Formats: sequence, C-alpha cells, structure tokens
Amino acid sequence: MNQSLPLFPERASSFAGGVDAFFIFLVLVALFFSVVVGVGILYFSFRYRRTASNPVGKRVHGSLFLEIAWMAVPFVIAMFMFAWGSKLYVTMRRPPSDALEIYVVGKQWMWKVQHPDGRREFDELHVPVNRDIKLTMISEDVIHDFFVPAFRVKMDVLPGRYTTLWFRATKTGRYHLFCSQYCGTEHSHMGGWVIVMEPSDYQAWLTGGSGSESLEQSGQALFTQLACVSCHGEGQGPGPRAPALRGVYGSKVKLSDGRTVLADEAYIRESILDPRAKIVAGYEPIMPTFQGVISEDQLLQLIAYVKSLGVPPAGAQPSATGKE
Amino acid sequence: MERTGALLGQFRDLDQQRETVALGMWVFLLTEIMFFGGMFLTYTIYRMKFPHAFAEGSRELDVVKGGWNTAVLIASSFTMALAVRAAQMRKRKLLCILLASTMILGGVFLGVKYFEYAQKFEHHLVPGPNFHLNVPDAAQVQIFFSLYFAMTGMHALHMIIGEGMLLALLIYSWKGKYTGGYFAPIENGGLYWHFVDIVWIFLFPLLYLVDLHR
Amino acid sequence: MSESKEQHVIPFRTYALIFAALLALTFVTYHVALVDLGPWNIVVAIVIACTKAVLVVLFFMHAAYAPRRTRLVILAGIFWMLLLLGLTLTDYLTRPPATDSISFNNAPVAAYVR
Amino acid sequence: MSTMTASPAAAPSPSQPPRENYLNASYGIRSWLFTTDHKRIALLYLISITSFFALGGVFALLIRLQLLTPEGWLVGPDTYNRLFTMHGIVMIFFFLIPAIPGVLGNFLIPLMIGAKDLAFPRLNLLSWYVFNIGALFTFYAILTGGIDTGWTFYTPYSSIYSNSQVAAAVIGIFITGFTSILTGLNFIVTIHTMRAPGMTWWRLPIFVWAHYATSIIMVLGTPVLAITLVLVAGERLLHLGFFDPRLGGDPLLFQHLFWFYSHPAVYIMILPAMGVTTEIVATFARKNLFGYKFVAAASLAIAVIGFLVWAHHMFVAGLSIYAAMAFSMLSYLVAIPSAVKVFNWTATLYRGSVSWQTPMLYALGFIGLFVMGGMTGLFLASLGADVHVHDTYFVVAHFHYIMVGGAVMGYLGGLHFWWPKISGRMYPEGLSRAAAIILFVGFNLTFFPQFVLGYLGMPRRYASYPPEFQVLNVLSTAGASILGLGYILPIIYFVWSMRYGKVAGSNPWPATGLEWQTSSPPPTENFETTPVVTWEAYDFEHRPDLVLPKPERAQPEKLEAPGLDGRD
Repeated sequence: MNQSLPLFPERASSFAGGVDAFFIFLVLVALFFSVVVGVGILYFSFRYRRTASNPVGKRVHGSLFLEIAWMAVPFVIAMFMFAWGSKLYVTMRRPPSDALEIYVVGKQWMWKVQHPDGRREFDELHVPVNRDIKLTMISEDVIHDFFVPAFRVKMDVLPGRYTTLWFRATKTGRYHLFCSQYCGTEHSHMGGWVIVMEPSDYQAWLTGGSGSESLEQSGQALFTQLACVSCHGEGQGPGPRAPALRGVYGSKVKLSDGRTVLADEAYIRESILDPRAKIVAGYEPIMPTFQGVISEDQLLQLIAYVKSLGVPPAGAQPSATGKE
Repeated sequence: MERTGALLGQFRDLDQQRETVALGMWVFLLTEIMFFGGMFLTYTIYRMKFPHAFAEGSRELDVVKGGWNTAVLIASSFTMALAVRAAQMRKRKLLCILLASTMILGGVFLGVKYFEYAQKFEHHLVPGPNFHLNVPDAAQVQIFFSLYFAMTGMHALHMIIGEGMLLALLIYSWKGKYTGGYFAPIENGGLYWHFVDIVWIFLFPLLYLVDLHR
Repeated sequence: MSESKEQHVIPFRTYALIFAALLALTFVTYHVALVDLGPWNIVVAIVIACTKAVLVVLFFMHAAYAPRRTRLVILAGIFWMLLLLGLTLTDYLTRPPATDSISFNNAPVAAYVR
Repeated sequence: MSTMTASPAAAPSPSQPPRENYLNASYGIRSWLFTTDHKRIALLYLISITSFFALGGVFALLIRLQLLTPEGWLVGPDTYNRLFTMHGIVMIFFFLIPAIPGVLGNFLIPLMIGAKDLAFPRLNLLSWYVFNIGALFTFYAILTGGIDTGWTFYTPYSSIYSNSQVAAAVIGIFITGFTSILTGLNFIVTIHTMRAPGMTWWRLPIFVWAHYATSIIMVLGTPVLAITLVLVAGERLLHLGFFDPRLGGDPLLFQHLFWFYSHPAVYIMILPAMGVTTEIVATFARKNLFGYKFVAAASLAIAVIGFLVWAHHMFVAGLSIYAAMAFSMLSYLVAIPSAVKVFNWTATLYRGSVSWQTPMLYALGFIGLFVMGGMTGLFLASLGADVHVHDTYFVVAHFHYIMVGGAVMGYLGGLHFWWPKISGRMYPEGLSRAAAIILFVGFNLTFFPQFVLGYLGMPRRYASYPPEFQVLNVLSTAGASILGLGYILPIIYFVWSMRYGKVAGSNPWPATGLEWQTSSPPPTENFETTPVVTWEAYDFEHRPDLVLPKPERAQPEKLEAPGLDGRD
C-alpha cells in the first residue's frame, strides 16, 4: 500500500458526494472558529503578557454588542448546518418507490441477504450499479447496524421491527460492510463486502445460484406447508374462515375495533406473529400465533408472497376491507 | 428558652438551618419525581402501543382492593398532616397517636398489597416463564404486569422505608424531641409520606382503571 | 421569635375538608371509569389524579404557604417530568402508525413488482 | 448588621505553615474516615478517584495496545469487549462524573461562598461511602469476569443476551448514582442558603455557578438513569419484560431513557471544568471576567438545553424523521452558550496581564481542545453527517476531546491551581509545565488520528479491523504512550510536593476568590470570622491587597523578561 494516507473513503454511492461536500463545509467552519479562537488566545496572551509595567489587567467592561454578535452569528451558521444536514438526511431516509428491494436479516454475528429472485447470500451483498436499492432489514436477536462507509449510509437493524436503508451505487467494486452497533463477542467480524456489479453481471450472478426458488415461491410453499391455505384460501377469493390476502398489501384494512391500518410489511409481520393484535373487521380471532414457529427469513418469504398477490382489483375494495 | 433543637455547626442561626433543611427535602423529592418519571414514561409508551393488552391486564387486578387501599393511603396522609399540625402546636401525645395511626394505616396498605401480590403469584400473572393468561396478546400483557410490579413494587419499597422513618419519628416524639418548637424532621417526614401518597394517586387510575367499562 | 413565620398552623377544618375532597375524588374517578367515554376516560382519570395531587401538595405539604423557592422546585420537577414525557413522545407520535418509522412514503404495492 | 469587611487573614510569613489547619487538626485513620469536614472528604474523593483513573487508564492502555495490529494481537474479542466496556464504565461513572465536583467542588464551594461547611456535612460523608460501595459492586463485576455490553448497556443485549456480570455492574452504577444525587442536592442547597453576607448571586465565582448548573443536572438526570438500570436489572434477574422485543418491547425506549441522563451527564463532566477554566483565566490574566453575567447564565443555559438534545445519539437507531429533526435543531442550540463561554474567555485576555504558569497552560489547552471537541460536536448534531460518522471512531475522538481534552484538562488545571490551597505547598513549576505540554501533545497525537479513522469508516468497539486502518491506529497508540507519561508525572510531583514543595502562603497567585483569603491549608472552620463580601468576583483593580509575589519566586517572569517589549 504505497498510496498516501487517504482522508476520505471511496465515493461509491449517489449520497457520497453530497455528504462529503457537507463534511468539507463543516470542517471549514470548524477550522475558521478554531483559528479565530486560537489566534485570539495566542495574540492576546503575548501582546498583553505580564511584565513589570503591566502587573494588572485593565478593567474592561463587557460588551453587549459583542455578546449578541457571538450568539447571533453562531446561531445563524448552526441553523444553516441544521438545514443542510436535514436535507441530506430526509433524502437518505425516504427510499424511492421503484427501488429494487432486498431483504437483510442480521443475527449474531452474520448478515443474511435474500434477493427477490430467491438467491441468498451470507455476509455479502451483490447489487447492480446505478440502480436504487432498498434494503428492508430486521434482526433476529440484538441490535445490529448495517454500515457501508463507501456509500455513507448506515441504519440500525432492530429486533422486532423493520428498518429500511436505501442507496444507489455509482461505481462497481468491492466495499466494506460493517456492523457498527455493538452486538457481542464477534461484533468486529460481523461484516463482509458489498459487491457492486454491472447490471448484466448482476443478472448473471442472480441466475448463477443453485437454482433456488424465488422468495415468493418459497413463501407460497410455506403458505401451503403451514396450512395457511385452509383458512385464507388459495389467495384468490376470501377463504372459509379468514380474509383473503389478494390485494391486501398496501391497502387500508378495517379492524374489528373500528380502526383502519395500512397493511405494510410490519402489519403483515405482526399479523403472523401476533394474529390477535389486530383483528380484521368481520372475522373471529381464531388464527394461531406463529411466534417461535417460523424464522425471520421465512417471515420475509411469506411477506414477499403476500405482496406478490398484487394490487387490490381496480374499483373494488378487497373483501377484507370492504366487508362490514 | 425552650429547647429548639441543636444548631448544627455549619449554620449561622436556626432560621438558616430550617430554611436549608426544608429546601434539601424538596430537592430530594424532585429527584423522586424523576425516578418515578422514568416508569411513567415507560408506561405511557406501552399503553399507547398496546391499549388492548393493558385493558386485559388491568382487568386481572382487584379494583375493589385497589380502591380501598387508595382510601386507606389518603387517610394515612390525612393523619400525617395532622401529626405535623400537632407538632406545630406542641402536643406530644396527640403527635404520637397520629404518627402511630399513620403507621397503622400504612401497614394496612402494605398488607392488602401483600395479598394482592400473592394472588398474582397464584394466578400465574407474574411475568417470566410461569406467566400464563389465556388472552389474545398475552405477551404484551406481560409488559403490563412487569410495569405493574415495578411501579407498585417501587411504591411499596418507598412505603416500607417510610414506615421505618415513622417508627424513628415516633420514638423521638415520645421522648418529646419534636414538641419543643423544633419539628423539622416531622415536617420532612410528612413531605415524604405525602409524596408517596401522590405517586399512588396516579398509580391507581393508571393500573386499576384501564377501560374498566368494558 | 423568627420561628413564628414557619409556624403557620392550618386549621383542622381545612385538613378535614381536603381529606373529604380526596376521598370524594377517589370515588368519582372509580365511577367515571365505569362509563364508556371513549378516549376521554384516560383524560378524566388523569385530570382527577392531578387535582388530587395538587390538593395534597398545596395543603398537606403546605406548598400554598411555602416560600417562592419551594414552589420553584416543585415547578421544576413538573417541568422536567413533562420534558421527559413530551420529548420522547415526539418520536413515538411521529412514527407512522403500526409500521416501522422508515417506510415513510408508504411505498405502495409497486415497490416490488417482478 | 456589621459592616466589617473580611480581614484578609493576616497571612503568616510564607516560610512557616500555619500551626493549626484541617490537615493537622486531628490525626489517625478514624479522624479521616469519620470526618464531616468537606475538605477532608474532598481528599478522600481524591484518593478514590485517582485510583479509578489509574484503573481506567490501564484498560485504555490495553485497548490501545490491542489495536496496534489489525488482527488484534493481545487479547481475544471477548476480553477486548470487556476492556472497552470497563474502561468506559470506570472512567465515566467512577472518574469523570465525580472528579471535579467530588474533589474540587467539595473542597472549594464552601470556601468560595464563605461558609463553614456544606449544608449537609454528614450526607456529604455518606456520599463518599456510597460511592465506594457502588465501586465495590463494580469491582466485583470486574473481578468475576467483567462486563461486555459497552458502557451504554443497550438492550436487548444487556438485558437478555450478554453472558457477563451485567447485573453486578448495573447495581454498582445504580448505587454510585446516589453519590451524584446527594452531592448535587448538597451543592444546590448550600449555594442557595449558605452564602456569606454580601455574597450575592452575581458576585459568585463562575466555578460556583458552574457547579450549581452541574448539580441541577445531577439531581434531575441521575434518578432517570437509576430507574432505567433498575428496569434492566429487573428484566435480567427477575424476567420482567420492559424492553424485550419478544414481548413487543421497544429497544429504542431504553435508549431514550438512557440518554435522557447520559447526554446531560456529558455536561456534568464539562461544566465544572468550564468553571475551573474561568477561574484560572481570570486569575492569570489578572483581570475581571469579560461578560461575567453571560458566562454565568451560559452555565445554566447549557444545563437546561442539555436536557433537550438526547436523541441525537439515536439518529440512525430508528428514530422518526421528525423527532430526529427536532433533536438535531435543539442540539445546535446548545452550541450557543458554549460559544459564549469560549469567546468570553478569549476576550478576557484582551488588555490583561497574562502569565503562562502551569494552571494557565491547562486552561488555555482546555479552551483549544474544547473548541475542537465542540466544533466536531456540530458534525454529529447534523443529521446528514451523523449518519456516516455515527458509531465510528469519529465519535470516539469527539467525546475524548470533550472528556479528556476538556474535563480531564480542566480537572488537572484546577488541581494545580488550588494545590497550594489544598496542601499548603507549591508543586515544581518547571516539571509541571513540561507535564502540561506533554499531555497536550500526547492527547492530540492520540485522538486526532481517530477523527480521520472515523471518517474513513472504522466502527468503534472493534477488536480487530481491516489492515488499511493500521497506520492511524499505530499513531494513536504512540500518542497514548506519551499521554500516559504525562499523567504519571503530576501524580509523582504532587506527592513529592506535599513534603518537599515550597510553602505556598495563603494567596500565591494572587487570586480574588474568598478561598484565598484564608490560610493555606485552611483551618477546619474555613474562616476565623465569617467574611463579609463587598466586591465583585475577579475585581483585581480594586484589590490593592493582592500584590504579585516577588520575582525570584515566580520563575515565569524570567521567561517574559522585560526588554523584549519596550513599548508597554
């Protein structure tokens, strides 16, 4: 490694430039104030050093003008920093709706990644370049954190709750993936690589897997295997004892207590693990819990399957929400 | 001049001493507010998240016992307030009687609490591996009961400390220490006891009266 | 003697009245809880509890006759407690209901179409 | 009311120490262990705290040694996790938080306000015992295998998954918390009710203001940490469920509760150091403080605003976007009073009579390092930059600039400044200046590279790391060895000076505070007669009694020999 010491990590995502520019601005402001204070201290303390002819400091009354000035100026600068930083942050936390969605499960001490087509990998994440990628992440045990310095993105991975992170890689290559939330013994080894590929290579890589099923296919198999079908039906019309799942995802579901909730990933997850927390209007709370029966990976497969059942049919509300 | 309690060495005069001790007590109660505040926050968040579980958990509590206990504790606060008044008026016997009644009422409260706890153990309502309740969201009901035990447990611990304090005050009062014009310990003991009462005033509706109408 | 200024003896009547009021409010709070007021049940319960607490603080704890400094301490306690509650709630109340806090634009079904 | 002004204690001739003082008033171990004298209790704290600093320092040394090589050659990851956890716990809860309030605050607050003691001397002694009982639990946890959760105790790792001595450590910290609470309570009440006649609020030294602000945080924040730890212990030991995600618990709730205390705790560490710095800057500029009221109010402002910013530790933890923005904005507000302080210190030097004696070196070093620590805090308060640097070495560097560069520098500066008062003797000036410079250089060498490491993406709490980070880590370890040397020197010469140092006299610098109006070391009662205050703080101009010591005693005058500057 003969390069000179780098000061910035590689810039490999659409965020990197913006974050670095902001960072440089912050460094400049910090430098400016450090220099002002440092030079002030040094100059005053030499200029007014103690000598035989200068045994006592002159009484200087405070200056209201100065006090207000050095409150107001930092305040204005601080608010500017706040606005700039928030702008970056809001972009980072709002994934575009057409992003390619990949699922990540963290556990002590590895990352499990499931691509929509079913290809799975451990401690590595293959993504196509120049494509928005949205990671939906959850942890099986403690809090982890998905951190890719080259992308300037980071998000905690929580147990019991999905978090998301998105980015658009702009350069092919291999980049560090770290867990940056302390998670126990092998915390420093809970990492790997993010591999950014040309889209064609990515496609080849996706199909290069051991012919595994897609997420929804796995989910559908589970759906049958766990006998979900017997109540929910085949996914077409409503089942004998439970609401149909076709078109549920993304719709508003009316509950037995009168509330309406949005059926997103978190809702579906909760309905599987804790079915009686939110009962769909018009149905009995008879579904058993699957807590402890299925893993986070399988949950993600089931969710993918439910999502694949598609949009609510145009014009008609799905039976689950329409029925009173 | 009557005995007015020793002036401690660090103070200039009795006024300064009294002022200082009273302020110290109030600042101490301030820390107690924040101590219970942490649990009230936890309660608020989870009640918002799991309203049904909290209603189900609350239904398992004995509202009659809780209600009577509230009355008992308020009565003990009343006798405590009168005890301070008796000390102000330098009535030694009355002071002792009132302190003793406060202790007895506090004891009744703790006794009832004990039976309530025992019932929870019998009914497998103590969170942990033995928790058992046949309701839809039993897991979250565990959170309710965890909070129930933490909040009432911390409250009971304060009561027990208060009983010990009352016992000490009673002994010194019997010896006539606080009926000579110096009664700061009685006053401070009263402040503490009333504070513990206030905590219960909030705990009662929050724990026992969740969606009682269902 | 300067002690007299501290020795504000509150008449028995006042104590008895406060005691009666506290018992009455306990009774009321129980019976109100039996009536379905929807979301207002909890509000009423809290308001009654606060009223009781104020009565205890003002009269049993003599805050009504205490120096300003004491009242400042009490107010500081209430203020910081509300700070703890309020600022934490800024997080919980602004998380989209029943979802994780991040799927902000409720990425519709189009998010994942094969 | 008597109009007698304080008789600046007719200082005995500097060659012989006063006969009776708090150190020799009584002898024997019992006279120390059962003392209620705030000055003796301060020395008890000094001993406890120095021991913990040494222990935490050993952990730090081992951490830095481990990170010399990328694969981590010294210990396995399990041991390393315990090392950084115990380094954090010991340094934060058993050194930084009690250091300045416990030692300097205890010693000086009654002296500065002209009181005989704190309001509750026995409570004060109790605090010290409570501190050591808490310490025993923590020692037990360390000796029986240590704790591996990080000092932050994040759930569910701490409450369910960790196999280490979490409960013992948590109980230890819970108990030690009472030290903070009782000390804060004692200070608040003392400052309110024990001031000498004439010592109005606006005449208080800034050191006292700073401790008043600190005490507010201790009293209001610590109980929240206490209950949080109780809940964690309950979840761990009794299987209660408060944060357990399997029951639906929210891991973020713990973080809210924890940081509600632990962010303001940073100000418990830094505010007293700011107070020390103010005293030193005014004394060695021999000049009234620029903007006294603003500096005093800024202390309170920091204490209050400090409670509004805690969730900036949670920007990538799953906080809602709106809450993140609110907390980011509030975090920026705390920069304003901090800036006010820094600018006022700088302006105080203007037209002063500046002498670079050892305490002043520490104070100016403090200002410089605090500016860097504070400015990098702005990076972390901003949402956009924090996402990248959160939980990296950038954060590690930032808080070490505040805690080591700020709090420890302030503590050492204060120890040097008041050492003549505490011990009655002077430390060796040349050696102490050398130590100050070694510390400054060693500190920057240790921690500046970590800013770069952090931005490059090295996460914190890693026992091993990718090889490209090695150069900076080696630099940092090299700096740490220099820093270690810098800490050993003062311990040696302070002990040496207790016996061999020059006798100090009551007011060697000279400074204006009431503590300098009594003999050194002060008598047990602090003042022979209760002083009556008739002057403002730092009013050098109207204090003809404060004469500079003879040139041959003050070596600094040689460095600043006249002739270099004939203009004045």
